[in-house]
Amino acid sequence: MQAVAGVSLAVGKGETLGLVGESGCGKSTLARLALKLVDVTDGRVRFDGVDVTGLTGRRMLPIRRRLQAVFQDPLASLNARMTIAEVMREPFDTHGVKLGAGLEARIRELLSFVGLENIDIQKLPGQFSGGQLQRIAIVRALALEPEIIVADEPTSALDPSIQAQIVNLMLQIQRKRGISYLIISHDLDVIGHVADRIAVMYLGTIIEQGTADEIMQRPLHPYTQALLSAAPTLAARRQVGWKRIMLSGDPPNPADVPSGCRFHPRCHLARDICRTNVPPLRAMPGTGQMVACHLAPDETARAGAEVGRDRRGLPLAG
Amino acid sequence: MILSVRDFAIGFQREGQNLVAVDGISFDVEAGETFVIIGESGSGKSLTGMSIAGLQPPTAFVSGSIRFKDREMLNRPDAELRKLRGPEIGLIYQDPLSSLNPVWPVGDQIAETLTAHGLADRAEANKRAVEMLERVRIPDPRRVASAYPHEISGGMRQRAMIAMALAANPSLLIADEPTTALDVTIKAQILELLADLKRELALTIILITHDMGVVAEVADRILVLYAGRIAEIGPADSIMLQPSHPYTAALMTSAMISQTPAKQELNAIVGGAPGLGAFPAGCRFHPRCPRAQDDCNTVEPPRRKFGAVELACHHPIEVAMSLQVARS
Amino acid sequence: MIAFLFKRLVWGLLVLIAVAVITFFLSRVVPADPAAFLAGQNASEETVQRIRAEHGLDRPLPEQFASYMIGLAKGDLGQSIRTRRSVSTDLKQYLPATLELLTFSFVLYLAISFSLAVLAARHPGGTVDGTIRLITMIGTGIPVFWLGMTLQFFFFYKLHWLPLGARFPIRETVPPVVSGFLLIDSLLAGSLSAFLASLKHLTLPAATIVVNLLAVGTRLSRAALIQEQSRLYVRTARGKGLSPNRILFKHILRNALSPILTATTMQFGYMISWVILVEVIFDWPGIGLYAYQSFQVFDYSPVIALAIVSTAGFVIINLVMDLLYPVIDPRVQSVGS
Amino acid sequence: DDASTFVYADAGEPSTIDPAKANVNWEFTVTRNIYDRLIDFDLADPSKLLPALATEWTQDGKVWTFKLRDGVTFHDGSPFDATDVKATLDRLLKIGQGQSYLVDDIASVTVVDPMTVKIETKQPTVFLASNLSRIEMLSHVDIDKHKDDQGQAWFNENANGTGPYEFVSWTRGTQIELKRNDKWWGKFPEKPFDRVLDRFVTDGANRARGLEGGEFDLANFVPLDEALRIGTSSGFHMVEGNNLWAWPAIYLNMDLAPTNNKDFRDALVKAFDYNAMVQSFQGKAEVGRGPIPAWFPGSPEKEEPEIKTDLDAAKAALAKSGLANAKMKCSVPAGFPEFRFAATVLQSSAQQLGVTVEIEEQPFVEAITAIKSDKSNCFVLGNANLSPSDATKFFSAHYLKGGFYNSGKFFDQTLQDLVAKLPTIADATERGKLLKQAADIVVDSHYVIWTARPKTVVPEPDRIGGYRIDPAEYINARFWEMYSK
Amino acid sequence: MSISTQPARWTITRPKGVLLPLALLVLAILAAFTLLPGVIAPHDPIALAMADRLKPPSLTHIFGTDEGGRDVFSRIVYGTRYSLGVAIAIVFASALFGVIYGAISGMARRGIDNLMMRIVDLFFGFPALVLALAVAASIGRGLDSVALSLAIIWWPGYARLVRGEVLRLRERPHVEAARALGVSEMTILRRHIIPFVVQEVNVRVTTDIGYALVAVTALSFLGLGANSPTPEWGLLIRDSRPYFGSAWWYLVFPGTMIMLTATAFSLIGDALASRRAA
Ligand SMILES: Nc1ncnc2c1ncn2[C@@H]1O[C@H](COP(=O)(O)OP(=O)(O)OP(=O)(O)O)[C@@H](O)[C@H]1O
Ligand SMILES: Nc1ncnc2c1ncn2[C@@H]1O[C@H](COP(=O)(O)OP(=O)(O)OP(=O)(O)O)[C@@H](O)[C@H]1O
Ligand SMILES: [Mg+2]
Ligand SMILES: [Mg+2]
Repeated sequence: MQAVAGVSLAVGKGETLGLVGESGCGKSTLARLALKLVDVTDGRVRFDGVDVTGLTGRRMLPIRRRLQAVFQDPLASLNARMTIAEVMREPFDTHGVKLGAGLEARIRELLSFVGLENIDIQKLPGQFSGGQLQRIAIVRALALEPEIIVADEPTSALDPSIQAQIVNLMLQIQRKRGISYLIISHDLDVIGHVADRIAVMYLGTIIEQGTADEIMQRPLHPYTQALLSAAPTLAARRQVGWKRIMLSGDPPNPADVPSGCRFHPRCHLARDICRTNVPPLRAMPGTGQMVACHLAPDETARAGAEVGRDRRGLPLAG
Repeated sequence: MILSVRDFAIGFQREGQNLVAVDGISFDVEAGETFVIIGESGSGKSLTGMSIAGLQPPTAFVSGSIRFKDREMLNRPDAELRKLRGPEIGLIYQDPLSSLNPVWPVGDQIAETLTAHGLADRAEANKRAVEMLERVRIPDPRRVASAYPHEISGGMRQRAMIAMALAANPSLLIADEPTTALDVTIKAQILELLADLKRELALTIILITHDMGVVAEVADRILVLYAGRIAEIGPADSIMLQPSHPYTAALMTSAMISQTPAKQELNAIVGGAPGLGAFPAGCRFHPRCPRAQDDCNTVEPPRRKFGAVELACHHPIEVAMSLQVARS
Repeated sequence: MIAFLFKRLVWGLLVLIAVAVITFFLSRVVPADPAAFLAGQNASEETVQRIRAEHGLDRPLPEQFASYMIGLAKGDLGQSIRTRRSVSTDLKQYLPATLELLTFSFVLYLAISFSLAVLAARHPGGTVDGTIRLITMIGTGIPVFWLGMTLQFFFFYKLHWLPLGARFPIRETVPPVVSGFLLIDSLLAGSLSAFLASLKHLTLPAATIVVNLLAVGTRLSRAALIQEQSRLYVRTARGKGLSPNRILFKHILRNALSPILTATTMQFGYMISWVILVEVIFDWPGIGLYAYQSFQVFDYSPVIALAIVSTAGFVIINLVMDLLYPVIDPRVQSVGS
Repeated sequence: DDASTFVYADAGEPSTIDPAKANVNWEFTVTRNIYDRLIDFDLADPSKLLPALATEWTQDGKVWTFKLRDGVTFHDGSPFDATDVKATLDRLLKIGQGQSYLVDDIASVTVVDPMTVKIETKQPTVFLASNLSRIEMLSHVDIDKHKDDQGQAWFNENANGTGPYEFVSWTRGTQIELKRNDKWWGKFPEKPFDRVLDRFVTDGANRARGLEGGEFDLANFVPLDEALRIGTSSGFHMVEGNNLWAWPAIYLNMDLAPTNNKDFRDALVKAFDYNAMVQSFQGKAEVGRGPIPAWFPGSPEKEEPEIKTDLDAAKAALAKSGLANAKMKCSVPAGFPEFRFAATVLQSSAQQLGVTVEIEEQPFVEAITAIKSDKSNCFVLGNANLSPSDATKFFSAHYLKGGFYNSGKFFDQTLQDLVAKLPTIADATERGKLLKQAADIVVDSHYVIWTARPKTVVPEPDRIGGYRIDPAEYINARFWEMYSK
Repeated sequence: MSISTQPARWTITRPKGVLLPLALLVLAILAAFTLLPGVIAPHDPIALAMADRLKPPSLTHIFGTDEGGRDVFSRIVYGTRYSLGVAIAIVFASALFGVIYGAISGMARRGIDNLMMRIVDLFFGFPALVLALAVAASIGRGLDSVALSLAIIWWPGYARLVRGEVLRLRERPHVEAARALGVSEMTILRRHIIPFVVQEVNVRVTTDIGYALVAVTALSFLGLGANSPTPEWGLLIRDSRPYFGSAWWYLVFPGTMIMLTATAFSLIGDALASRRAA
């Protein structure tokens, strides 16, 4: 079974790439590929121009230092039996950074960055709240001053009010350090808010890619449109006569990939060519937006613009 | 009025200490409305919802009164409560996969709601199960009825759950985060389905969620819980569009990311929700509240009417400025 | 499916061969000479030599091993020196007694541990649960042999309720052998009294085996039941207004079956060991007693045969369980996949 | 028919019921009730022989002539005659196992006429008749029928004798069933048992429990404490008697240090706490002085010096050996509490000398192999002889070269010669003198510690009678003498 | 307003409340028996005293005497270090080996893991008692051979347990996080996996000591274990067999001792397990 197939993605320096898609479409797998936690069957992983596909163990270590990760469930992703102090020093130990007596101060400094300067670092993770832990996880990823952070659903497990905290924190970090992000989420709002560019995945492939504005305001792939339209928002409440594009059917099974366009069985525009020919990811004329749809942009542009408008809703006062 | 909750409290004993999770809340639910309970994790939403159906944890102690169709539900013997669950009150939950018995076909589980209450014999119940599946818009109800839960998709499962809850024609449906585990596209389907069913069957729905998008879409009235207390209660439009309680206002932010210019700081509440047994004195929200003043630290705000809503806050946001407040 | 069965059978075969090899060599490290013992105290050296040759004991060990394994491949388990018959013939005679005891104990074990677990799991942490847990824990702590003797003392010696040992009342005629299981044979012969008599004889040995296994079994079953109780589908069932009994028997039990089954498979291994002890204590004419007595005179073949038979039993039980899982739990796709 | 069934709990399951191979007590129990011997002996006075299948017998140098009983038939109906005697003895000698050592002096057997048989021995042998009292007669028809393997396979699990009981069935692991032979030539008591069940009950405690609880009518090898308690309880009486077993005897390895040192062995013999043994037998035992019990025909025991615990003498002997603080290992055949206890007593006695004894209890074959292969210094066993009056048989298995029970590998040429010569000497006094000489050799060598010579104690339920102890078989059961009251 | 106090049932009788201290007391007594037998036992456990043969319990001999007049209580006290000592040794050795083996198997590549688990399966299928018979036959009777044969059949349980845990833990996000950080596999095993495994193993070890004790004494009872006059508990029971009807105390006390000990360990293991669960 192929969880992810034929995907090419690039994250630029200081840029945030957002990756969205339905559950099981291969987002996490892609993240794990990027982090080299699973081996690629075919293809290349390049970091700063260097091919790191075949690197393992010690040879991968220098790369890892510049490439860090944040995961979904902060409690689960911290070792429950290590104190926060131990958790925090692990990156330094692992990469042979000897700070000696300065270690504690450095940890404090890092923690203060996320507003946790007053916590007792001898406590175990179980004694902190989810929001605190996610901040610890983020600051731990920052400890070695990486160039890119891969964050797999960093806010999904958190309460709405906490989600906003984390989003703010990540934005703040990027502003201060010029770090790159690969952020994965199924929450379109979050992605739309933080990302410079967005890639939309469906069943293991990228079906649309472009700047955040492009994707959020003028999605060209019918799937992206449905996705955006489906997510209930406050905006919907304010609009009279709003109608969402409903997808029929269920998310497909990655073990049984449809022929032609992978989305065709659920697509209301689908026609013969969609059933037989795999649509390539094509650049749309005049923009950097890439769409894998036979019918884009001619037959999808209008619906896209509507969806984008509906979603923004009425502009807020001020 | 189908349901009336008065001074309802529920708590637990832990190491000899009484920990009150929900502390004296009162509200009414009118027949035919969609009543939504929102609040952060641990605020007591599920405990309240479950207690309405008499399903509070066996270790909990309760006080107050919950009257459903003029019948007291608290301290009613389980045998009598059981008669109500199914024919009077239907329940659906998050995570339909685990909520269905993995070893029985879906149809049998739906039919059981009827047979267990003696409402139909087996054959009839099976027939009705298929009908119910059809009613929840399952395309091939006969096949799904004989399928095991793991053999159908997540959306189908949640539909089957709904079919099961509604099989015996209850008038009240309590839905505890029915869409949380679902994908966006499926979530939309389920929400539309619930809205349709409500209309078709004249249901009253109590929906528990912390997804503001969902709330925005379906709520008639909203109850905002914070740390086991009512923060605000009132018509959905007022609460969503003109939140008066600082907590509600902050909560709405998450539903407004798309309205916030990209990369701009969101209006976040500082800190995290207090855990059970660690509720602050005075207004329970005061440590996180941007508007908190001295009285908030000590005096518990009484519940009072404020415009279209009722709330418990010493310094509510004036209606006219509420949205700006929420944004800044 | 077929491929899976085939793989399992091949593996089972390998296990059997390994077991045969290990037991063969282990049991022959000591140069004990059963031939001299057989020949009698005053037999001449030539006679002893002749007997040795008859049993192939004079040949070098690798050669003996080779011929044993060749025999084994043909289904020949060798000769017993003690009974002077082929081990296969002996097994035919002794195996039914053991199987009957095992089966009976197994059923008893399942029934009791299951009922206790159900009782305990109804109110986890309650008085009944605590009492059952304590009793079963003590049960596990009781040495099997000691329990056997103690039961004999009370139920035979003091109370005269149950027989001392053996399979059937001494002075009565055993019903004609059909299945080898006296319980079945006596029913086939239409004799209720014979059935009851065999049941009485089975009681103490089976109880001895079961008491010791019960603790682990009950504990695992209870844990499985309690774990199932906290599953979300139970909440759903309660939401449907089902009664606790219905929830337990219709929903929880079936789900708890798989883990219970797994635990049971493990228990079966212990059961085989305890059976040997119990057969010795209760003069139960099964393969345990047979092998134990043969071991006493360094008659190796029966010991190896016991190892092979019980391992085969274990392999088969495992296979049966594997085939059962998909039946019990539809989520487990048919085995192997 | 409960009353007419006799249930006997025997200590083990026979390995064979072939009289030519029967070796152990629980095999004899079966064979001797199915088969008859040519001659019987008086249990009260083993030197007195009684007619059985032979009615008269005479010795003339190397030639013995036996007149056979008329009208005797086998259980299958075929008549018994001289051909059967010849076939039986020829077969026995050819197989060379079991009891054949008792008659290995035989050179040839000749059928004179159907009722007369002539046996020629290699040398004049006074004990042939008494030794024949242990040899059971088979039918030549059966032997001929299974010619190729001397009928070994057939006789292992089938039987056709002339004796008081007929073989019915053998349920492996459980019992052998016999039924009374109405046509037997001998006399049954008033209310004999029509059916005998010989149960195999390997566990001594179970035999005791079953006897006491009424499951069994009689039991073999009941542990002594239990036997005494049961025998004195109501509903039971005790049958006591002598037996030929010096039980237990500790054999010391003559080849392995430190027991290869004679003074060291002497020290052990003198240090041994005989009293403890007698106490453990609750007084139902005496201390032996040599290999042959005092009551045995011609025993020189009374003239032997008494053996007593003498710690000072023991210490002196040990000093002489120069083996202070020696360590030794003792192999004990498992399953006999008395054996283990004897070893324990040796251990505690030796400790007083500063000698360490390590005990290892093992299955019989393993234990005897251990000492024979010099992995152990001592071995505990009874010293047995199945002949009612031939004292030389005490020596053959235990003290002569190659004897199976000669586990400590004792060898003395003079003893070898004496034992070979003894049967040829017709004069009893002369034989007595030589016998004493032979016994002295063994005693003086300190090869064996005769820890005790217990009496046989058998509890018999009051509801039955007729049980007599056969001294040669420790405990046996002559089912044909048993009756219910 | 009505107040329900449904949960009262929960707080009343939880047997653990009383039993755990009792179990710990038994443990303390056993420790004393093991460490200071000479101080506790009133009599010599080995020396014969025929005058006191098979005396019922009395003030001088609280558990009576055996066939050599030895004090059964003293023999039990001295026997603790043999019976319990061997049981503990078996479990510890098995646990140590099993943990190492299971951890390696759990971390290894699929092929190696498969092979290693097949080997474990092999030992699982092996009937314990038969193996013990064979081992006793080959290296001789004694507690060492009992220990060896039981350890041989015991370790696979730990190996399987540990492997399962390692496989489970290996997929846990915190391990994934450590891996992303670049922590080496060895360190991951040591720091992020083993500490969690040990917790499981602790519970198992405690409970297993009781089972091992029963197994050790069973083998001794069959004559495969300790030799006379070692006062090993199973051997005491074996020795008591011929005096079954005449000296009940000789059978009853050693058996009770085994039972008490095993139950105490089970109780403690249970307490550990529930503490872990909490
Ligand atoms: N270790 C694995 N073994 C087998 N299948 C896997 C494995 N990991 C992922 N998959 C499968 O690959 C597909 C993509 O999984 P992935 O976790 O990448 O999805 P996702 O988009 O992150 O989903 P979610 O939103 O639920 O996290 C899924 O169908 C999943 O079942
Ligand atoms: N059985 C129980 N025993 C002890 N405490 C409980 C129990 N059930 C719930 N609680 C506690 O009561 C509080 C409220 O729980 P509840 O489940 O109602 O929260 P919720 O608002 O539904 O949260 P979530 O959004 O996480 O579902 C929580 O602090 C919870 O820990
Ligand atoms: Mg994912
Ligand atoms: Mg909840």
